[in-house]
Amino acid sequence: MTRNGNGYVVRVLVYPRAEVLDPQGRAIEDALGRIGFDGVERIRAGKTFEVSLNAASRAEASEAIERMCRQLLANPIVEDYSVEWLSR
Amino acid sequence: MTRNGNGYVVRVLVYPRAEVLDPQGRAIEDALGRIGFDGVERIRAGKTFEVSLNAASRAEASEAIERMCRQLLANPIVEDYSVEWLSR
Amino acid sequence: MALKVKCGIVVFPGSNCDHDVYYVLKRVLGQEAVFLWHQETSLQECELVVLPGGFSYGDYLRAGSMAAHSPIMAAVRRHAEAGGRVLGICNGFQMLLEAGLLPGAMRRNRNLRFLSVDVHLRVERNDLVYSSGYRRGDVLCMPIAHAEGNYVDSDEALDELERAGQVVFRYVDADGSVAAAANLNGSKRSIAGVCNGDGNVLGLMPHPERCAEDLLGNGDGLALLAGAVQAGGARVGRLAAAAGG
Amino acid sequence: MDAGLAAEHGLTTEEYGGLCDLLGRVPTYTELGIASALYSEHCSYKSSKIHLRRFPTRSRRVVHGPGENAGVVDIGHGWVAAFKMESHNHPSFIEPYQGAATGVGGILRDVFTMGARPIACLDSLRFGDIDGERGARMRHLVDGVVRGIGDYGNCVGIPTVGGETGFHSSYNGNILVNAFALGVCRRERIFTAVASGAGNPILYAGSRTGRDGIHGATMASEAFDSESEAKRPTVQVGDPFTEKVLLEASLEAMRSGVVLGVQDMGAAGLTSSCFEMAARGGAGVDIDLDLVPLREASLTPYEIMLSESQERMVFVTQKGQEQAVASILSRWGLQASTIGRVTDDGRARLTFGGRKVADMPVEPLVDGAPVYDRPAAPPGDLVHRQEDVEPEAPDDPLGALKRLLGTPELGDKAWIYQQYDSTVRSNTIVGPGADAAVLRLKGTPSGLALTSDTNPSYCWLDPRTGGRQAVAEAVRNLATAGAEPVGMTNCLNFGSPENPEIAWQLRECISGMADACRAFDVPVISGNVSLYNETEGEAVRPTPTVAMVGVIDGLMDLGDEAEIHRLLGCGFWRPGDRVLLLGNEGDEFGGSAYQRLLYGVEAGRPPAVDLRAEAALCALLRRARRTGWLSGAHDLAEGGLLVALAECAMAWGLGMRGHTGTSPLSLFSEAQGRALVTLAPARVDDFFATAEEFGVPASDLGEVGGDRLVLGYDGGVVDGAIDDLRAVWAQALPRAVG
Ligand SMILES: Nc1ncnc2c1ncn2[C@@H]1O[C@H](COP(=O)(O)OP(=O)(O)O)[C@@H](O)[C@H]1O
Ligand SMILES: [Mg+2]
Repeated sequence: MTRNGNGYVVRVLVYPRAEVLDPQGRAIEDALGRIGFDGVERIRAGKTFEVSLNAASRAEASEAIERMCRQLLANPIVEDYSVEWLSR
Repeated sequence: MTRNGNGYVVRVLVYPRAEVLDPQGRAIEDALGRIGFDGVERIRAGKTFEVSLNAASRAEASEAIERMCRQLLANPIVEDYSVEWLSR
Repeated sequence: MALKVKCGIVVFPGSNCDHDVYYVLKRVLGQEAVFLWHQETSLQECELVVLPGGFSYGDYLRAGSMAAHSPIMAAVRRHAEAGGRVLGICNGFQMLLEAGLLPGAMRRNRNLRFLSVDVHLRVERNDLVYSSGYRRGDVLCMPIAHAEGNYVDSDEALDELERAGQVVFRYVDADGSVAAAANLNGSKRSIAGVCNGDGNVLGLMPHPERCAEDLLGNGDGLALLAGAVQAGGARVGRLAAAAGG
Repeated sequence: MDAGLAAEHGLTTEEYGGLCDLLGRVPTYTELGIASALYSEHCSYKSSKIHLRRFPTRSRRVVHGPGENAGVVDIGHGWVAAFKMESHNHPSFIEPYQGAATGVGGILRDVFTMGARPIACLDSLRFGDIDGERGARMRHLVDGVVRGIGDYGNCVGIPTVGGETGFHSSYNGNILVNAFALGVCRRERIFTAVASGAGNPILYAGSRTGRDGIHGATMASEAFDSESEAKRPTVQVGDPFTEKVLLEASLEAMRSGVVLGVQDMGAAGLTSSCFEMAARGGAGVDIDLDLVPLREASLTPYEIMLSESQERMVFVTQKGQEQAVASILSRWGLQASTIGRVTDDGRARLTFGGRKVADMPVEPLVDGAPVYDRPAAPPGDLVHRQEDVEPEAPDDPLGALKRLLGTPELGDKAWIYQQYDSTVRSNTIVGPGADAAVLRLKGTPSGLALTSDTNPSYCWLDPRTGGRQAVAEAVRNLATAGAEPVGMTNCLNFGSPENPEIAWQLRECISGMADACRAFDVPVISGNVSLYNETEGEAVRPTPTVAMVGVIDGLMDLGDEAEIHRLLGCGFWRPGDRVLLLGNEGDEFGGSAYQRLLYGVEAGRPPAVDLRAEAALCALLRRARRTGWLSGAHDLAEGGLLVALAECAMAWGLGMRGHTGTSPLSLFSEAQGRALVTLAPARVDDFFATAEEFGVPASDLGEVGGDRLVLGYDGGVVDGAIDDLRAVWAQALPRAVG
């Protein structure tokens, strides 16, 4: 990382909200059943983003991540997101 | 969980392989740049699955998860996957 | 000759129905039509702004999500708030949702596949400029072509939407009845198109611009676009009739 | 550097020796890579060139024949159409979604590099067995290919308006994915991929270069074997969004007047684009590989030259105009980098890290690739293959019809084409599901008709007849829409030409196609050859896919504007219309759907193709269209008369009642040169008179109406409810792909 500040790597997980039907998860459950995986109880299918970013501090990085999740990465009407720190 | 055996919850993360083009990641990087997030160095965009399954043992669950990743959840030709245990 | 209405069609990188709308507005309806570039901040005094279909920025995140942040969207928002007409078709509808100019969100189609077929729509209210060329209850045929047209919102929000009469088009069968089999993408309450509270912003998934000429075998969409450019004040006004009807 | 390494690159000892002679020294590693790509079957056509020369390539309409990125024909009113078809068979077998997607991307670039705006795509697909347990992998391939084609074309916004889909066990190890694209532009705006003017800059635009598909061209020139896995290059991932902006930016740049030549990077990437562009201009190029935008810093010059990363283009501009092009590109979010200059000494000089890594003569490498006249011999079992097997007469023709309609081969293809946007660009009058797709051409009174056809079983039984049939069927399909054929492209999918039987198939198929092209006066303006479609010695059925384009001059002459889309389709829609059968009857069952799909018999001689009779039929169809007599027309193809009638009935859910004097077996004959037409009763007499004038036999089968298909024949009657037929037909494919 060349800029000023520190590099952080953050994982964002975006899943359909619990009350919203998850057609993709259902489809995968069905497909797994068809090919013989009978122990599967439930699948939730979501998106993940690994974000590498530069920020002056972890607090600032955290604030930026929250904003980008709300503004772009997740749609609050249908999705929930969570953030995990992969570095520092 | 009603069946015999134990319940496990596993998270599968699927990302484009490093050497493969990731148009989605690039597009999101650009979009974040356009809306003013200038600290973002890189985004990898992937899929995630939260799998709840029943198995006689963790070893068996693990084996089933590996198989389902290879057969259905990930496309080994263009994607890498990793598995994280959320329960037990 | 009637006064021409100036129409602006916003071009985003990845828009691909921009020319189709332009053709109908300009050549079929004889209006003044211009393309507006997504990076502009002025609408060049257009009375009608159309957000066309396509795959803005490839729709690589959620359909319409990246375009919703384009510079021109601030101007579109102001235009809408001032009562100006804004029509979002397909990807344009998705952008209006992502930008919060219309309520709700889209998920992937129920069968997780792109769907390119003709569907039937029922006109739920005809007191908007856009639907004034139809009668309430009319059953129209229009093509859809999308992978994310599965409209959703919370039950309370949907109740409110219905109560306020903001559902303008619903997917129905050929007889005009709501039926699961006719709701191909799986939209909540078979919703195909909604408007804002004032009725000046309309979004719909089907493509009226692809069925606005007899030569293409279907003219059902023409009245919608003709309505959108119909003369008269830009402000539509909140219409109580819808709630009553 | 030695001959062993050359062999690993697919060069023969002679080819390697020739290369050393040409350079006057041993090649560098980068040079070896470049030469092997240019000499590959895929780029050099070394095994097919000698046969391809048989195709007629000229007509008064042809503006550019084979040799350009796409062929160009004049379609009237100041417009030209550029079109081409390409295979993406190998990549699609390895990774169906990306393989098929990038196939569409490649063919679109071939069209818009000509300055033409793409307005339509077709896809011709062949899969293996999809039924049962063993079909799981094939179903996965079908799903991936269809999604890949759809997602790419849909995103770029080019409608897929037709195509074909076939199934046969010979494709179990090698599926075929052939993509066609057509673009239009004003005649004076057509572009060619030429590098000219010493000192002019060469610009690179689009995606960065990665390790994708290195050796793609050589791989497409080899059969699959157990080692293919290990040699697998990084899979090319399509980025349709970049394609779309590249398309818009390129067309804008070409219109701006500062661009001299444009070429996309297709097979063999930067190598073929630079060499071919230079060769066309009789020029040379100096390229600094350090200036090529890379995805990973560690790429070697060899890799940079051979990468097949998608969505990349090179532009040659006027000196000093780099900035003008760059600013157009940047408006669309694309970067342009000047990577070199045109020279006038006919050599390609590449430097990397300040060192020269290649210095080769352009012309001899591009045009001087070896040409082989490979030994050809008919297959040893040909006589046996062509022995007629007496077909069994059906005890229940309706049952046989239903079984045929219920096969994926003859079933409804809507499951596929509903995943493709077929109406974007608002030109589609007749979309997928008819004999030919029909588009209006905005700003003119004309329409364009498109079709893609081939019958691999016929070609396997008798490649020459099969080749003739493919062309004849395409012309016939266009004629049902009233369109005059103006040009043809093709994709020749065969096994290894090093096998004399395959070389023979190739030669014979081409001869048959060329004969037919001459008979119908249709020039071949572009095409593609895909050889080595075989696995463990098992070759695909010879599959010469023909895609043909026709012009309908005066759409409005055909009938009432609001009815044109129905008139041009191939269904019954107006009760009371008469249904006429045109063409000679005859019992022909070799390679027929009836024998293959119901009895597992693929034997005998394919139906004879009488080119004169076909031409007369097509001329009659066009004439009848133009006079506005016809309310519909449908050619008889796979499955024969009864299947064709059922298709007409299912189209709008309107049946017919009629009679034919033939035997029940004849209902399934695939005798060629036949079509159904419908017309108002008042037109029938005129039509019969005209048919006689054209020398085309015609008979009145009956009347359109009702919700059943009722057809009496010698000894009985077929009487089926359309709803029942439709249920079987519509479910055939969804059920099979499950
Ligand atoms: N892969 C495909 N993509 C688009 N359209 C297809 C595809 N396969 C078949 N179709 C359409 O389905 C219809 C039936 O195909 P086919 O039986 O091959 O037609 P024909 O025998 O008239 O050439 C045609 O209209 C064709 O365009
Ligand atoms: Mg046909």
